[in-house]
Amino acid sequence: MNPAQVTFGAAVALALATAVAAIVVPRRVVVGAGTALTGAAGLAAGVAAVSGHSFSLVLPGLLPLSGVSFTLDALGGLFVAVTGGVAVAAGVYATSYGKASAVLPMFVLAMLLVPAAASVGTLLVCWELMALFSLLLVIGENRSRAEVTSAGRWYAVMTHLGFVSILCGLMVFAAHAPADSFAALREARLSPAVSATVFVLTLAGFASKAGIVPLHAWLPRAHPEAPSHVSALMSAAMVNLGVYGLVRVGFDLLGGGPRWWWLLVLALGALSAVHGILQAAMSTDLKRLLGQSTTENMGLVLVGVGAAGLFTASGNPVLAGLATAAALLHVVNHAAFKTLLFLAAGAVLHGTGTRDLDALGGLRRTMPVTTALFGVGALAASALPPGTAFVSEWLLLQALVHGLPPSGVDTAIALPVAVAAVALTAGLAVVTFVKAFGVGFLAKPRSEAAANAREVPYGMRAGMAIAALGCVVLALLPSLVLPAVAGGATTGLVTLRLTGVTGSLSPLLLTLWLVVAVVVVAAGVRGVVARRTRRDARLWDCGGGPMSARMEYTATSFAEPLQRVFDDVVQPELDVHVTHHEESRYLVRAVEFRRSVPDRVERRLYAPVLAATRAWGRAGRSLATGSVHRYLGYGFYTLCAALLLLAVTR
Amino acid sequence: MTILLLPLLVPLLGAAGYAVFGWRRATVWLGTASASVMLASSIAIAAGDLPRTASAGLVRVDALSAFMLLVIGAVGLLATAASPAHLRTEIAAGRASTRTAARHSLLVQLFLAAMTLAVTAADLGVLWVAIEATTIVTAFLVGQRRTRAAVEAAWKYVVICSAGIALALMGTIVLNHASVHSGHEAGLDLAGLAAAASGLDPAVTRIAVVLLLLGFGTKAGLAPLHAWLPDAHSQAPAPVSALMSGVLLSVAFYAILRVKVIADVALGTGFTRAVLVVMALASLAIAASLLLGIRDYKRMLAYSSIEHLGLVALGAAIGTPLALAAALLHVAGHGLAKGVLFLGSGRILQATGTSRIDGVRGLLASRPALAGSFGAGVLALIGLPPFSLFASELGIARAGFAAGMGWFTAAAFALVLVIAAALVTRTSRMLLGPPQEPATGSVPMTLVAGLAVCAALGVAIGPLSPLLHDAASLLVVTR
Amino acid sequence: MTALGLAGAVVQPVLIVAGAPVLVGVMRQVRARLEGRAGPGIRQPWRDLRKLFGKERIAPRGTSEVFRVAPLVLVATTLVITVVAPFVTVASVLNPVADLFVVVALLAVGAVALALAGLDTGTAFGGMGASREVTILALVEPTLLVAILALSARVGSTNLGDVVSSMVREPSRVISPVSLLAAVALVIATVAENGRIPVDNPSTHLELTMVHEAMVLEYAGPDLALVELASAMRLSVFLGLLANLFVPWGIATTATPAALLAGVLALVLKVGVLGAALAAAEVFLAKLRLFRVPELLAGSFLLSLLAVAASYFLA
Amino acid sequence: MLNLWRMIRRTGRVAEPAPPAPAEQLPAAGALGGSVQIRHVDAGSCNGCEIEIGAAFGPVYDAERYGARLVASPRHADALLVTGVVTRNMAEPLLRTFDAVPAPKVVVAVGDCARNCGAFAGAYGAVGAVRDVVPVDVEIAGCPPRPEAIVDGLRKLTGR
Amino acid sequence: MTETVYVQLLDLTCGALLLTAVLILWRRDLSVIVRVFALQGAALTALVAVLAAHERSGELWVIAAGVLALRAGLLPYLLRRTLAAAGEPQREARPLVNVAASLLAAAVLTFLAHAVSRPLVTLAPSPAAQAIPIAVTVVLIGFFVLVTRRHAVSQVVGFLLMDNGITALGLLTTTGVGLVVEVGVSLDVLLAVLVLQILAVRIRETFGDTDLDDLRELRD
Repeated sequence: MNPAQVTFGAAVALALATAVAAIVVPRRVVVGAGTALTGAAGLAAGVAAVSGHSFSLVLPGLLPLSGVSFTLDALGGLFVAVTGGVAVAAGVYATSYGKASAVLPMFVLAMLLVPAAASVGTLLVCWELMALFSLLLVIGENRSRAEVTSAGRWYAVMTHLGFVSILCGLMVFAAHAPADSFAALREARLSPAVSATVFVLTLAGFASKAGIVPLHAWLPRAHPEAPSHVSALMSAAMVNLGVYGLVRVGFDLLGGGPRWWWLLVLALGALSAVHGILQAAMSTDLKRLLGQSTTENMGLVLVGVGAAGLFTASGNPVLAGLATAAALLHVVNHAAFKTLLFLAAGAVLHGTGTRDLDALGGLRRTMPVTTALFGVGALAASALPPGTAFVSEWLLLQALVHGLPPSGVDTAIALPVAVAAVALTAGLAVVTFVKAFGVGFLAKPRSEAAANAREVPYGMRAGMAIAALGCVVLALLPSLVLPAVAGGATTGLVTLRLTGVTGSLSPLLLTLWLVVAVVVVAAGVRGVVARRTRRDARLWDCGGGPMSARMEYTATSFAEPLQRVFDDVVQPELDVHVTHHEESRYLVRAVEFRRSVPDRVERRLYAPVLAATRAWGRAGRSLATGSVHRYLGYGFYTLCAALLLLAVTR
Repeated sequence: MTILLLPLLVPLLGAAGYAVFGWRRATVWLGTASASVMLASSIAIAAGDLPRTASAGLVRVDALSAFMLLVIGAVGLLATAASPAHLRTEIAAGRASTRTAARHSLLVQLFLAAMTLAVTAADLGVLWVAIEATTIVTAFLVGQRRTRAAVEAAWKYVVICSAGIALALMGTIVLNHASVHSGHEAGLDLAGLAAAASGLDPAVTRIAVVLLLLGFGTKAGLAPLHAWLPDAHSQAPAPVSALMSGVLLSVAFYAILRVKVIADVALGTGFTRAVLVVMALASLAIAASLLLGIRDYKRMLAYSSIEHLGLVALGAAIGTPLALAAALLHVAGHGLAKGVLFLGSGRILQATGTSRIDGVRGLLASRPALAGSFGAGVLALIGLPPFSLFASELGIARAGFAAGMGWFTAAAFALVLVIAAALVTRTSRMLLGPPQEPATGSVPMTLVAGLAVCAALGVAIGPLSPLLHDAASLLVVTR
Repeated sequence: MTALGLAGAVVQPVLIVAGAPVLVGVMRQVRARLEGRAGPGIRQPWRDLRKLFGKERIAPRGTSEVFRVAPLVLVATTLVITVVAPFVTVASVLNPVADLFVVVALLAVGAVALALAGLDTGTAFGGMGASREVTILALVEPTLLVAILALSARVGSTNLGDVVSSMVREPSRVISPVSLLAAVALVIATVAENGRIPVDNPSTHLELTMVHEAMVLEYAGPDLALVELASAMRLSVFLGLLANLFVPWGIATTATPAALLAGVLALVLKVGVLGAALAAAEVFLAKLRLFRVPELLAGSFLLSLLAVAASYFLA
Repeated sequence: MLNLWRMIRRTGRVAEPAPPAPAEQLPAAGALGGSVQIRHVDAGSCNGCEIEIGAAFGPVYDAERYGARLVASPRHADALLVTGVVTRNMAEPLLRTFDAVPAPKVVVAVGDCARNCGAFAGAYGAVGAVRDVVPVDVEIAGCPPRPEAIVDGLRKLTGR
Repeated sequence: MTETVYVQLLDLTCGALLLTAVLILWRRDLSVIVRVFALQGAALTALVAVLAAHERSGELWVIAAGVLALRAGLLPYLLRRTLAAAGEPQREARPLVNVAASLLAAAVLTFLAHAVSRPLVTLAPSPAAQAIPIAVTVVLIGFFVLVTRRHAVSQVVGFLLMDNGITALGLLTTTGVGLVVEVGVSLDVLLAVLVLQILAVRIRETFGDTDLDDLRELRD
C-alpha cells in the first residue's frame, strides 16, 4: 500500500481519536500528544506525497449531494507536510499550555485535508471546517474578553466573505466543466471572461485567508487573540492554504493566465508586504506584531507567485520555476519561524502575563531559553544571513533580477518596483525584529510583570525547540526541501546553484565562515588584549542616576523615527490633551498624550462599509414598523402589481 | 387500516387524550409518544413502496410526501420532547396553568395532524384546507401567553395569513376552472393535475399560479406577506415556534412545490422560476435588511427562517434535480437546526427573562451547555459544515451556477453573507463576554440530539439518499 | 576555489584590516588640513586602536552576552566580506558568498548586532542610537538593492565577481548613464550606512545628533577598539566595492604576483582617492536633521530606480 | 561652495607651529602611546576654563595634532579634564565619571579652582579641590589657564 | 326560468354583491357595515339560488342553504357580538385612506379586476362567467378594506368580503371544488372568524381599544 495513503490515513485516524479522547479525558497531555502525532503523520504523508507517492480516494457517500474525493499530489503534499510540521511543534507545546480542547486536533485535520481535496465540494467543505474549528479555537479560551469577542466576529465575517467569494468563483468554474472534480476542471475550456471571473473571485477568497491587503483586517485581530499554539497553527499553517488555493486554481486548474492576473497578484503581494511590515514596525503588541508580519510574509510569497505567473505568461519557464521555488520555499520558511515566534510569544505571555512590548524587557535573564529561541526566530524572520528567510528572499530577488532584461514594458516597471518593495520590506523587517527582540527581551524589565517573569515548563520549551530546529535546518540546508518546492530550479546540496541562470548561494558555508571569522577575531582579541577579566561597572548614566527602567527606550519610542518618516502613509493619530488649572490657563495641571497607529486601509475601506451596513440596518427597520396595515399593504400592492403585470403581458 | 393514515390519526388520538384527561402526570409524555409513533410510521412509510393512496384517493403518499412526513416527525418529536420541561417551567413560574398546558398540548397535536394532512393530501383543495387549519390551530398557541405582545402577534398572524391564504384559495379556484375546462377529469387532484397540466389554459393558469404562490408563500414566510412571521414566531411558546419555523413553513412550501410541478408543465419552467426568484431574493433582502439591526433574538431566528425559506425558494426556482434535492435537504436541515434554536431560545428566555439581545451577556460562561448548543445551532444556520445546511447550500449554489442563474445565486449568497455577519455579530454578543451569573445548567439532551441529527445529515444521508432523489425527481419537469 | 581566489582571500583581509584605520586617518587628515588645522597624522587611528586594546575591559552592569558578542560579529561579518568580495582579485575563494545581496545582508547583520547591543545596555542613548540606526538601515535597503538590480540586470548575475569582470571586459559601460545614476545612488547609500556627514557626524559630542556613536557609548577598551576597527573596515569595504563596481581597472584577473601587486596598488589608490574626496566633500556639508535624512534617501532611491529604467530603456 | 573653497585656499593653515614638547612625561603616557581620549567634566566651573579648552582644541592651538581628542563618553576616555571647584552636587557624579573610565586613566585638573578651590575656597557649596575627590595626575594652573598651558598639559599625556 | 330572466337575475345578484362591497367601503358606522355585510350574504345566497335554479342542481341548493346560514346568519351574528364586546366607539374613526379616495381606489380595482379576469371569462364564455370580474372586484375590495381599515371588526369584514368574493368566483366558474373542500373551506372560514372574534375581545381587554394601528409593540 502507498506510504502516503497509510500515513495520511493514520493522521486522520489519530486526529479523530485524539478528539474523542479529549472529550473523554480532557487532559492537555492527551490533546497535545495526539495533535503532535497527527502532525507527524501528516508530515510523513506530505513528504511521501512530495517524493512521488500520490494517491486518490473517492468517498461518494459523504457530504450529501456532492460526495467527497481526495488526491494527495506533490503540490498538496508540500502544504500537508508544512501543516504537519507546524502541528508537531504546536502539539508538543500544547502538552503544557492552554486548555485541553478536542477542537485542536480537528483543526489540524481540516488543514491537512484542504490540500488533499480533489473536488470543489471537498475543498469547500474542508475549507469551511478549517474556518469553523479555527474560529472555535480563537474564541474558545478567553471568550469573556471583549477583544476576543471582537476578533472572533471579525474573523467569522471575513472568513465567510472569503468563503463566499471562493464558492462563487469555483462554482462558476464548475458550471463550465463536466463535473466538479479537479480533474474535470482541468479539462474545462473557459472563455477569457469566465476564467478571469473565476480567478478574481478565488483570488479574493484565498487572499483573504492569506491575510493579503486589503482583506487582511481579521488577521491582526484574530491571530493575536487566539491561544499561542493556535496562533502558530493559524499564522504558520492556515494562511499558507490561501497560497495553496491560489497556486492550485491559478496554475493547476486554470493553467496560468494573462499577464494582468499576475501583475495584480504581484501588486497585491507587494502592497501587503510593505503594509504588513510597516504596521508591524509600529506595533507594540508582540503577538499583533507577529500577525502583521504574517501579512508581510504572505505578501512576499504572493510577489513570488505573481512573478512566477508573469514569467509563465511571458514564456519563461526557467524563471517561473525559480519564482515558484522562492514562493514555496518562503512558505516553508515562514511556517518554521512563525511557529517558533508565536510559540515564544506565548511563552512570554505565559511567563509575564503581558504581551505589550512597552511593558516587557529583561527577559534574557529570567527566561533565557525562550529568549534564545525567540532570537533564532527573529533572526530567521528578519531575512538576514544566516537566517531562514534569507534564502527564500534571495531566491525571490534572483528571480526578479533575472526577469528584467527580456521583458515587456509592464514587467520593466513592475519588477523594479517589486524589488524595491521586497527590499523595503526586508529593511523594515529588520527594524521590526530588532525592536521585538531588543526591546522585548534585552535591556531592563519595564514592568513588575516582566521583572517577575518565570521560565516556561519543559513541554513548551520542547515545542519551541522543535520549531527552532526546523528553522536552523532550513537556514543551513534549504537544499533538503528545495527539490520538493522547486523541481529543478536549483541544484546542489551545500551550494545552491540556480539552473538556467547564473547565481549561487551557500548558506551552510556562509554560516561556517562567519563562525570561523568570529572565532578568529575572538582569538585575535584574546591575543592582543592586556587584561582579560572584565571589570563590573555601573552603566554610564552621565554621573546622575540611578537609571530607571522608565528612562529606557520603549517599543513606541523605538518606532517613532520610522513613524515620522512614514507619517504620510500610516497617518498616526496623535491626541494631546492639556488640563489647565482652574485659576489660570497658563498653569497646566496635567498633560495627556495618546498616540495610535490605526490601519489606514481599514479606516478608508472598512469604516465606510461598516457605516453603510449600519445605515442599511437602520433603514431596514422601517420595513417592520409593527403596523398590520403596512404588512398587509405589502401583499396588496404586490398582488395588484402582479395582476396588472399579468393583465398587461399575455 | 392502512399505515398511511397512522401519522394522521395518532396525533388526533393524542389530541383526544389531552381533551379528555387534561394535563396530568400520565399525559405529560403523551405528546412525545404520539410524535414518536408518527416518526416511526413515517419511517415505515418511507421505507415501503411509494406512491400509495388511501381513503378513496384523498390521501396519497409519494416520495415527496414521505420526505415531508419524516421532517414533520423528526421536528415534531424534537418539539414535543422539549414541551414537558418547557411547560413545567412555565407553570412553575406562574405564567401558565395546567389548563393552558393541556390546551397547548392538545393544539400541538392538532397542529401536527393538520400538517400531516397537508403533506398527505391528494387534492389541492384539501391541502389548502389543511394549511388554513394550521393557522387556526396555532393562533391560540401564538397568543397563549395573553400578553399584549402575544395578542398582537396572534392577531397579525391570523389576519395576514388568512388574507394570504385566501389568495391561495382564489388561485385554487381559478386553477380548478382551468382544469375543468381543459377536458380532463383531473379536478384538483395533484397527481392528475400534474399529468394533465399540458392541457391547461396558460393564461388562466398564470393567474392561478401567481395567486397560489403568493398565497402559500405567505404561509411559507416568503416576501411580500412575510411580516407575520417574526411576530408570531417570537411570541409563540418555544416548542410551538420550533414547529412553526421548523416545519410549518416547509409544509407551506411543499404546497408551492406541488403547484410548481403543475405550473412548469403548463407554462414551462420559466414562469414559476421568475416568480420564485423574485420572491426568494426579496425574502433574502428583507431578512438581511432587518437582521442588520435586529435587537431581539427570537425575532432574529424568525428572520433567519425567512432567509432559509428564501434559499429553498431559490433552489426550487433553479429547478434542476440537484437543486431540488438540495432544497429538500435544506428543508430538513433547517427544520432541525431552527427547531433546536427556538427550543434553546425558549430556555434562554426562561433563564434570563428577556428576549432582547442586549439583555443576554456571557451566556457561554454562565450556561455553557445551553449556550454551546445555541451557538452550534447558529453556526449550522449560517451554513457551516458539518451541518447539513452546508451541504444543501453548496448544492443550491452548484445547481444555480450550473443552470445559468449565476447572477441570482451570487446575489443570494451575497445576502446570505450579510445575514451570516449579522447573526454572528448578535450571537457573539449574547454568548461571549463576562458572565452575568455563576455557571449553572445541565446538558439539554433534546438540543444536542437535534444538532447531532443535523450534523449527521450533513456528513452522510445514507438510506435517505434514494428517497431524496426520488422526491426531487418528482418535482423535475423536463419540457 | 582558484589560485586567484585564494590569493585574494589572503591579501584582501590583511590589506583591509591594516589599511582601514589608515583610510580613516587619511580622511581625518584631509579634513584637518581643509579646516586649517595640522591634524594628528594618518597613523593616529592605529595609535588609538593599539591603546584601546591595551585598556581595561568593562562589563557594564545589566548587559548580557549580546553586548559582548556584538563587536565580534561586527568585525567578523566585515572580515568575511573582505575575504570573499573582489577587491584585489576578481575571483573569489567562496563564490556563492560573493553575491551582492549576501554582501549587503552581511553588512546589515553587523549593524543589527550593534543595534541589539545598544538596546541591551538599557540606556536611553543605546535605544536611541539603535532605533535611528535601524531606521536608516531600513530606508537604505531599497536603494542598495535596486541599484544592484540596475548593475546586475545587464550582466545577468548578482555575483560580484561576474559584475566586476563584465565591467573589466567592456569598459564602455563605465560611462553609461546606468552606471552614473547607480553610482550616485550607491554613494549616498554608502554615506548613510557608514554614518558620515550629512547623515551622521562621526565626531559629534551632542547626544541629540548622534546615531552610530550613541549605540556604542558603553563600549570601552578592546570592545571599543573592535567597534572602531569594524567601522573603518566597513567604510573601506563600501568604498572598495564602489570603486571596483564602477572603476574596476587594475583589479587582478590572473594570479601572478605582478597582477596582485597592481591590484593592491590600484585598490589603495582608488579607495584613497575616494576617501579623500568624501572627506573633502564633508567639509562643505552640514549634518542634516535626522528627520530630513529620508528626503536624501528617497532621492537616492529615485536615482537607483532611474538607473534601472535606464538599463532597460537605454540598453 | 566655491566661496568656501576660495576661503579655504586663501586661509591656508592657521595652526601655529608646534612648540617644543614638554620635557617631563607622565608614566601613563607610555601606555597610552600617543593617543589620549578626553572626557571633560565641569565640576562647578565658571565656564572660563571651558572657553580656553575650546580654544585649545580649535584650529590655532590644535591640541588634536598631538593625539588628544575630546570624546562623548567616559568609557571611551583615557583622561578626565576636570574644571572648576567640586561642588556638592558634582562630587558624586565626578566620582562616578572617574569610575566609568577604564584603566589606565588619568585626571587633569584645569584651572585654579580645580587645583585649590581658587576664589571659592571654603565656600559652603564646595566640597573641595578635584584632588580631594579623585586622584589628580596633572594640574594646569591659571584662572583661566591659557590655551598654551592646557595644550602643554595634555602633551604630557600624549607624549608628543 | 328563461335564459333572459336567468341572466337578469344573475346580473342583479352580482350587482347587489358589488354594491354591498362598495357600501362597506363607503360607510363608517360599524353596525351598518355589519348589516350591509349580512345583506351581501343574502345576495350571495340569491346568486347561488339563481345558479341552482338554472342548473337545476340539488347540490347547489344545499350550498345556497349553507351560504345563507353561514354568511347571512352566523358570521354577521359573530360580528355583532364582537362589536358588542368591543365597546363604545363603533365607528371606523379614521381609515388610513379616506373614504373618497377609497371609492376611487375601488374604481381602479374594478378596472384591474376586469382586465385581469379576461382569460377566465374567455376560457368558457357563459352568462355566469361574464360576472367573474365582479367576484374578483369584491375580493380586491375586501383586501383593500383589510389594508386600510383600522378597526378590528372592519378588518374581519374585509377578510370576509374577500371570502365572499372567492366563494362567488367559485360559483360563477360553475364548477364547484368538491364537497369535502367546500365544507372544509367554510369550516375554516368560520373558525378563522371565531378566532378573530376571540382575539378582538382580547385586544380590547389588553389594549383597551380596537384600533389596530395601536398594535405596534412588535417591531424592529
